[in-house]
Amino acid sequence: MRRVVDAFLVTLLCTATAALTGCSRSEPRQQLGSATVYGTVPAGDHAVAAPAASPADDGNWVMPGKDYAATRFSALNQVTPANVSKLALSFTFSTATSHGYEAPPLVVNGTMYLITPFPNYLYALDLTKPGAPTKWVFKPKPLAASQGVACCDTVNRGAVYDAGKIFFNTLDGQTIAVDANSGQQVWRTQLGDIQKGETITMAPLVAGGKVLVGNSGGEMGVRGWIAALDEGSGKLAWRAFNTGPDKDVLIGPRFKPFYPMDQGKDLGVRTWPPEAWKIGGGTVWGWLSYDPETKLVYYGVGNPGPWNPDQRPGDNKWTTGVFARDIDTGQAAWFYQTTPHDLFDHDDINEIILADIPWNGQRRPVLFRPARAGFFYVQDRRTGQVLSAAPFGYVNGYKGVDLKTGMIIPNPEKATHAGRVVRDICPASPGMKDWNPSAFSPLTGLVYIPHNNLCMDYGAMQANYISGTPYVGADVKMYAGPGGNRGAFTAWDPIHQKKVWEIPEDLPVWSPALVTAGGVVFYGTMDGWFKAVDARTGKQLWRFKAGSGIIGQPISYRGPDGRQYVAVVAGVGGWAGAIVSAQMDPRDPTGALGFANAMKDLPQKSTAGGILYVFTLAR
Amino acid sequence: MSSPWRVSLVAIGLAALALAGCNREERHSRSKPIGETVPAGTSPDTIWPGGTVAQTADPRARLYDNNAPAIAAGQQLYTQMNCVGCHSHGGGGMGPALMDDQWRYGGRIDQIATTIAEGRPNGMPSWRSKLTEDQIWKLAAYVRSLSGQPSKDAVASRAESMSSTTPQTLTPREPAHTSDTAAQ
Amino acid sequence: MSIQHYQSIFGNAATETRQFNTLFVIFLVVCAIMYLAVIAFLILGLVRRRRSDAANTVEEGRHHDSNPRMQAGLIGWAAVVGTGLVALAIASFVADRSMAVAAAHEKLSITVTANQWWWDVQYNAADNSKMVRTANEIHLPVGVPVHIYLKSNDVIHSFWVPSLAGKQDLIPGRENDITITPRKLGIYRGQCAEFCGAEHAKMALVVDVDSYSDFIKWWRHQLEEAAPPATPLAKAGYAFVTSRNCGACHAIAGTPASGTVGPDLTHLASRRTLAASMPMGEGNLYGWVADPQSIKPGTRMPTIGLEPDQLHAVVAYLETLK
Amino acid sequence: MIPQRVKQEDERLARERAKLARDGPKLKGAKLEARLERTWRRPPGILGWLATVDHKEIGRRYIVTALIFLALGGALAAVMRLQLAVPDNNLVGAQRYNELFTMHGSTMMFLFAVPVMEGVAVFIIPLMLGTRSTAFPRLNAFSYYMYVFGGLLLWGAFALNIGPDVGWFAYTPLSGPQFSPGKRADVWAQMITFTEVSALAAAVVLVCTILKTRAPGMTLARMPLFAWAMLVVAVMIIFSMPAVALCSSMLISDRLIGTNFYNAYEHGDALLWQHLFWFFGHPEVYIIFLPATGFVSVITETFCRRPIFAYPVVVLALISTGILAFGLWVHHMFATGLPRVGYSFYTSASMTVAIPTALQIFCWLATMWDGRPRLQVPMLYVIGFIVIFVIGGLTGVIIASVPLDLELHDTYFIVAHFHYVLIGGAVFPLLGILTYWFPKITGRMMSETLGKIGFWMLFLGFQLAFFPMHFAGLLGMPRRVYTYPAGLGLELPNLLSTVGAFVVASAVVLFVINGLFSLYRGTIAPQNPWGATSLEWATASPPPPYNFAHIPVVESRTPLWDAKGELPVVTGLRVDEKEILLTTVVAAAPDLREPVPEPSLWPLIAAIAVGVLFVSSIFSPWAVVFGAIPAAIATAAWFWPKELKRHPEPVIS
Repeated sequence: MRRVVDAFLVTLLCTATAALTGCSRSEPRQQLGSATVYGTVPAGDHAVAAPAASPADDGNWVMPGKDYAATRFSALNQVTPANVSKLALSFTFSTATSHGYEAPPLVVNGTMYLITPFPNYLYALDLTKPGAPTKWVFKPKPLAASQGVACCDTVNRGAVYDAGKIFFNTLDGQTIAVDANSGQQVWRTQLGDIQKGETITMAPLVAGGKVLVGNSGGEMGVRGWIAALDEGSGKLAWRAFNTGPDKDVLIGPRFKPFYPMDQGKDLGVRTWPPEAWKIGGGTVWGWLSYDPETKLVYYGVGNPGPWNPDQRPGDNKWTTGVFARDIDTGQAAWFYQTTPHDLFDHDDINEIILADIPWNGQRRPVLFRPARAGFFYVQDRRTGQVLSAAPFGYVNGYKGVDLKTGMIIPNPEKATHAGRVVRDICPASPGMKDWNPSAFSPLTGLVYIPHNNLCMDYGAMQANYISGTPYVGADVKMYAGPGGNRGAFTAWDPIHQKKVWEIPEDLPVWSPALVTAGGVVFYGTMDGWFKAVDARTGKQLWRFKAGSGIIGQPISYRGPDGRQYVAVVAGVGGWAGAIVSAQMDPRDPTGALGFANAMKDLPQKSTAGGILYVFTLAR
Repeated sequence: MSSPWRVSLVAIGLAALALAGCNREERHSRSKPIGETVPAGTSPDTIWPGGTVAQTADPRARLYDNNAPAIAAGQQLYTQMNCVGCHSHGGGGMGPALMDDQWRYGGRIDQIATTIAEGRPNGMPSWRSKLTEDQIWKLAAYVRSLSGQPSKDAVASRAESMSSTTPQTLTPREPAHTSDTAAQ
Repeated sequence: MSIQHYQSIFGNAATETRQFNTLFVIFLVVCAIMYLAVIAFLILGLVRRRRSDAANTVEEGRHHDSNPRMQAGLIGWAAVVGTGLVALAIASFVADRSMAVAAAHEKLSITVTANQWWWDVQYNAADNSKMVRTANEIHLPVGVPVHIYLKSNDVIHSFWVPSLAGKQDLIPGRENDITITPRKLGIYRGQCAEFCGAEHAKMALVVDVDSYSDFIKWWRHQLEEAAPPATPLAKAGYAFVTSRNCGACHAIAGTPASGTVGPDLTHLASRRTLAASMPMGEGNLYGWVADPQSIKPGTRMPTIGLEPDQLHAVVAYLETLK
Repeated sequence: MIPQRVKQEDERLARERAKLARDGPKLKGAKLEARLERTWRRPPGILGWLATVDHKEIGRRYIVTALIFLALGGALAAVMRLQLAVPDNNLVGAQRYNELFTMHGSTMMFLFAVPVMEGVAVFIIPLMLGTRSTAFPRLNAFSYYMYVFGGLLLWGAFALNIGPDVGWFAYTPLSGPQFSPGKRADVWAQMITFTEVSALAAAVVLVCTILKTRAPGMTLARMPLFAWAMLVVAVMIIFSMPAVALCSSMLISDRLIGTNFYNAYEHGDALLWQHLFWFFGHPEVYIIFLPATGFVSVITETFCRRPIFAYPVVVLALISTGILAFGLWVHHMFATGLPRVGYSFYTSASMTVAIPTALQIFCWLATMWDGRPRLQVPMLYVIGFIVIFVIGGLTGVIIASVPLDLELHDTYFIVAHFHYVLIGGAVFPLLGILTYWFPKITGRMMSETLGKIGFWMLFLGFQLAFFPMHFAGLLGMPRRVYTYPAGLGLELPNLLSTVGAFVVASAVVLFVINGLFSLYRGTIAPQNPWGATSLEWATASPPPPYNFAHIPVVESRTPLWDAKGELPVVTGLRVDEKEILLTTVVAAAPDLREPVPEPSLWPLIAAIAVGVLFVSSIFSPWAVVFGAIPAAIATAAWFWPKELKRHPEPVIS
C-alpha cells in the first residue's frame, strides 16, 4: 500500500511542476537581436509618401521628420546592405549634457546644428573642416526651476531650420529663433508658465510662415494648447486649446468630425465634470505633420489629467485624439478621438505619416499612425475616417476598434478604478510605442516601427491638484510583456496590416528609426548599440557600440565632400531612461511613474552623457 | 489571599515609573506658526570660515523625529501634497531619490524641513506659503523614514495602496553621507 | 439660525422608515407579550409556595421528578416561542423584500465618499458638466427615489440618517449603495455610525428635503462659479485663500484654488453646517478657521496661526461664498 | 500456561504492592487525612506558591484577578459615563476617550468575563465531580499565568500611553498599519494571542476533567448541569478561539512585515477581518453566557429544594445553543452591504438560537413553581437574572431582523442590548454563585443583609443606567462617540445613565466590601450551609488539598439528598503518591489510576518564555524565531518524563 501512495505523490508532483513551467506566455522564446521573418515585402502597388509633403531629398536634414510627411526617409543610396559593414566613424562631439538626447542633428548646407536637453544649448558645427569644429554656441539660459516640472526627463525633441533661421523650444516654455549663420537671437516668445507646471519639450513645425508649438505637462494638470507664431516676428498668430468651450478650441463652422461620437457643441466642457477641463491635460508634446496641398496641419493630443479615471467621468474631449487644423486660421477641420475617457495614459501624440495608398483603383490620401494604444491606424487625412486599425503587438487593454463608429472597444476586466490595483494591462502606459517616431520607405512601402513590449499593474487613487505639482493619482509598476523581451523593431505592411519582420530587443526600443533609399534601416538600442538592418529582411548588417544608450533620431546627409554620412547622438534618458539620467534608486518599483520596475537593470547597461557620432563609408 | 495583591501593586508601580520614558505615541497636532526668527537648518558640507561653529539641535526635532503619529500624518501629506509625483515612494523621478544615503542639502530633520519650506534651485517648490510648520515637520519626519532613519517601531509597514518598496519596518537604516555634488 | 436637529429613528420621513416603524411595533408587541408571560410565571412561581427562612437542612430535600402538567406546559411554551419567532422572521423577510423591491427604479444618483471625518457629496448627471460637488449636506427632492453610491477613501464609515433610512457602511475597496425615497419636507440630521478614528463623534451630515422646484433652483445655484469678492476686506481674503494654505486642499470654482482633499468651498456660506459638526454662522467660522485643532483635535485641517487681520479677511471672503 | 518466570515476577510485585499504603479499611480517619495532607500539600514558600498545581489555588487566583480587572474596567466605564453626562463635554479628549472605551471593552470581554467563568469552573468542577485534581494541572497553571501576563501587557501599555484606541473589535483598515500608527493596535492583537492561548489551555483542562475524572457512578445522565454547561463552553472555546487567533496574527503580520491581508488595493479585504473576528465574537458571548446558565441551574435547584425540572431538556438546550452559536455571526455585519438574501439566513439563525434559551428559562421557572423557593441572596440574583436577561434576549430578537438592525445597528440601543444580556445574563448569576460558593472557597458565610442591600442597589442601578440607553439609541445616538451635540434630546437619557452607572459602581463596591469583611469576620460556614445536593458540599470548607479522603460513589442526580447516612465511597488510591481515579466517559466506571504531576515551576517559566516571545514579536519578526528556543526548552522541561518509581498496577477489578 505504501508504494502505491508514494507513486501517486510522485506523479502529482511532476504534473504540478510541468503545469507551472508551461504557463508562461505561449510564444516561443525568440533569439534577441535577430529578425524573425513573417512575410515578404508586398509586390506590386504599395503606399507612397504624400507627394506635396515630401519634396525631393537635397541631402540636407532640416526638420526632425525629414519632411512635412514625416517619412524620416533619406533618398541617399551610397550606403547599401552590401557595403554598410564598412561604415566607419568620421568624427564625434560631446554635448556637455547628461539628460536624455531625443533630438536629431540638423544639417544645412555644410553646417550641423545640435539642440541639447536642458539647459538646451544650440551648437553649430562646421562640416567643411575636418573634425567639424564648433562655429558658435547659443545658450538660451532657461530657468533652472523648470527641471522641477518636467515629468519625464528634461529632454528636447529637436530644432527646425527654415529660411536662414533655427527655431527651437526651451524647457521653461520659450520658443526662440536664432540666425543660422551668426548664432544671434532673432526673436524669443514666452509661451508656457512653469508656475502652472507647463514646459515645452517638442520640436516645433515651421510651415506656411508659421511656427507651430504645443506645451507639455499632462501629468501636472496643465490645460493643453497648440500655438502658431509668425515665423518672422515670433508674434502669436493663433492659439487653440484642447479642452474648454468651442471658441477656445477654435471649433467653428468648418469643423466636420467623421464620427458622431466627436460631434456636438462645447464637447470640451460637457464631457468633463465642472471645472475639471481647466486642469484636464490634453497637451501637445509630440509630432506634427503638414499637407501643403490642403494647408492642414495634423497633430495628436496628449492624455487627460489626472490618471485616475474616476475623477473625470465622461469622454474628456478633446484629449487622446488627432486634430486636423487649417494652418493660417487654426480653425479645426476634423478630429478623431482614439481612446475616449482614457484609462491608461495613452497620449495620442505619436508621429503621423502622410501617404497615398492604392484604394480600389485610384490613390487615396491617408495618414499612418502607429498609435500608443497598440493599433496601427490608417485614416483618410481629409475626413479622419478610420480605414483600418490592427494591433501591431500584444494588446489586452482593448478588444479592437469598431470601424463603423470609430470607437475603440475597451476590455471591462482591465478597466482601472480608484481603490483597487488592476494587474497585467498590456500595453503599459508608455504604450505599444511611445513618442519615438517610426520611418516609412516609399520604396518598400513598409513602416519601420521601433516599439516597446511592456505590461503593467495600475492602481488609481484620488489625486489632489496644486498648480505646479504633479496631478497624477496613480501608482504603476511596469514589466516585460509576453515573450520576456521589453522591446521590438517591427517592419509593418500598412496596406495588408500585417507584420513583415520583427527583431525582438531586450530593452524597449526608445530610439526613432531612419530608412534610406539604399535599403538600410538604422536604429539604436538603450544599451548603446547603433544598428543597421536590411530594409527587406531585417537581417542585421552592422552595429556600433556607442558610449551611452541611444534614444536620439539617426539622420543621413550628403556631406560637403558629396559622400553619404549617417549621424546619431547617443545619450540615454527620457521616460524609459530616467532611472539612469535622474540617478533614481532602483529599489522603488513605482519610480518614474512605474518605468523603474521594468528598467532595474539599465544602470548596469548604460551610463548617461550625450555624444554625437557621425559615420561614413571608409575610403 | 494577600500575595496576589502584592504582585499587582508592584506591577502598577513599575508601569508608572516607565510612563515618563515613552513619547513615541504622543499625539500633538498644534504648534506655533512659522516664525521668521526660527533658525533654518544649514546644509551639511558648508565651510565655516574661522572654524566650525557648534550646532545646537533644533528643539522641535525631539517632537517629530521618532514620533509614530507624526510619521503617519507625514505619510498622508506626502501623497496628498503630491510629493509622490516627483519623489515617488523614495526612488525619485523628477525629484532626487529620498531612500538612499545622499542628502544634497542635509539629511537632518531640521535641514529637510528647511528644504521643504524654502524650496531648492533645481525645481523643489517652496511650501512655506502652503503648509504650516507642523505639517512641514511631519513631512520631514516621514521623508527620513524613507531611508530608515527613525526607529523601526515608529514607522508603518505599508500604506493602504499598491505595495511598492519593501516595508520600512524591514529596511536597514541608510548611513547618512553628505552630498554627491557631481550629480547636479 | 438653529437647525431643527431631527435625528430620531421615528422621524418617519421616507418610505423605508415607514416600513421600519410598522415592523418595530409588531416586534415590540410580540416581545412585550412574551415578557409579561415570563414575569407572571416567575412571580406566581415564587409567591405560591415560598418557604420562610427556616434552616436549610438536607432532609428537607424532596424528590419530585415527574409532573405531567408541567411537561405539557413545556411543550406548549416551546410551541408558542417557536411560532412567535417564525412569525417575526416572516414579517422581517416581507419588510426586507419590499424595501429591496422599492430600490428598483431611481431617477437621481449621488455618490457619497466618506473621508476621515467629513462627507464628500457628488451629484452624478448624464451631462458631466452638470455634476455638483458639495460637503456634509445632501439636498433631495421630495417623492423622488434617489440612489446613493457609498465609497470610502480611508477607513470604514457608516452612512446613517435615522429619519430617512437604515445605515449602510462605506468600505474602502467596495461600493455599497442605498435607496431613499423622502416623503416629508424638512431637515434631517445624520451621523457616521461606524467607529472611524479620533473625530468619529463629529462627522455629521444634514439632509434637506426640498420641493422639486426648490431642489432644481438649488442645483442650478450650485453650478454657478464663486462670486468675485466686492469689498476690499473680501478681496484681501480672496488673495489669502487662493495664494496661501487654503488652495492646497480646498477648491473654489472660478478661482485658482482646486485642491480635492478637502471639502469644496464654492458655496460654503449657503450650507447649513460647518466642519460636519457645527451650525454655519460667523462665530463658528471665526472659531473654526482660527484654530480647527481645538474644535476637532486630530482633524486634517491644520491650525495656520492667522494674524487677526488675515482672519477677518478670510472670514469676510468665505461669507461671500453663498 | 504462564511461564514460571512471569509467575514469580507477578508474585514479587503483588507482595510489594501489598506493602504500599492505601486509603482503605486499614488506614482511615485522622491518620489517613494527615498522610494525604503531607502528600498533596503545596511546597512551602514563595516558590511553592508559584509552582502550585492545586486547582483550588489556581481557581482562586483566576477569580481574584478577574475581579480586579472587573473593577479596573468598571472604573473606565465610570469615566466614560462622566464624559457623556452632558453634551459637548470636554472632561476627556477624543483620543483619551477612544482609549477608554477600547480598554473597557477589551478588559470586560477578554480579561474579566471569560477568565472568571473559567476560574470558577477550575475551582468547583473537580469538587463537584468528586475527584482530587483536574486533568493536566500544570497546563491549568500555565493557562492562568498566560492570562495574567496578557492582562499586564494590555494595562501596562495603557499606563505607558501606548494602549489600543481602535475598539475591542479593531476593524481594519482603521487598525491597519496606515491609520493606527505606532504599536497601539499591535498591543491589543498580542493581548488577544495571550488570552486565547490561556482560554484554549483551560478549555482542554475542563473537557478532560469533565469526561474522565468523574466520581464512579456519575454517568453523563447524573452529571450536574454546571458541569454540562462547562463541557459545552470548553468545546465552543476550542472551536472559536482559533478564528480570532488567525485574524489577530494576520493583523500583526500586516502591521509588522507589510503583508496585504486587509489591503483593498492589493485585493485584500476589510471584511475578511470582520468575518473571522465575529465567527469567534458570537460564540464568545455564548462562552460567557452558558456558564451563567450553569450557575442559575445550581442555585435554582438548591434554593427551590427540587431537582431541575426536565433535566434532559436543559442539557439538550445547552448543547444546541453551543452548536447554533456558530451559525449567526453575520448579524454583526448587516450594514456592510453583503447580499440581502444571505442576511435572511442569519436572521432566522439568530432567532432559532433564542428557542433553547427560552426552554431553559421555562425549566427554571417550572422548578421554582414546583419547588419551595427560598429568597436568599443567590436566589435574588437568579430572579434579577430572569427579569433582566429576558429583556436583553427579546431586544436581541428585535435586532435579529435586518430592516430593524439597519436602523439600530451601532447605536446605544445595541449598547443597552448587550449590557442586558452580559450583565443581566452573566454578572448577576456570577455574583449569585460567588455568594453561594463563598463558604466553600473561604470557609465563611457572606453577610445576608449586606448581600440583599447590594443586590437591590445593583438591580435598580442597572435599570437606571441601561434602560435609558434604549431611548438614546432610538433618538439616533451612535456608539463610541466621545461627545454629542445638544438639542437632539439625548441629554436626559445620558444623564440618567451616568447616575445609574455610579449606583451600579457603588453596588459592586458594596459586594467587594461584603466579601472582604466576611473573609475575616463572616460566620463560620457549617458543613452544607444551603442544604445543597452536589458533591462539593460533601467535603470540608475550604476543602483540604486532596479534596476527598475517599472518592465518593454516586447513584443519582442528587447525591447528597439521596444518600441516607454516609456517602458510599471507593477505596484503593495510593496515599504516598498523588493519584486520581480515571473513569470511563459515559458510564463513569472506574478505569485507571492516574498519577498527578508534581507542582513545578516549569509552567510559569514556559509562560514567561512564551510571553516574552509574544511581546517581543510586536517589535521584530525575528523575535518569533529566537523567542521559540527558550519556549521550546521550557515546555520540554515541563513534560520531561520522571523515571517511574512506582510499580506497574493491575487494572482495578
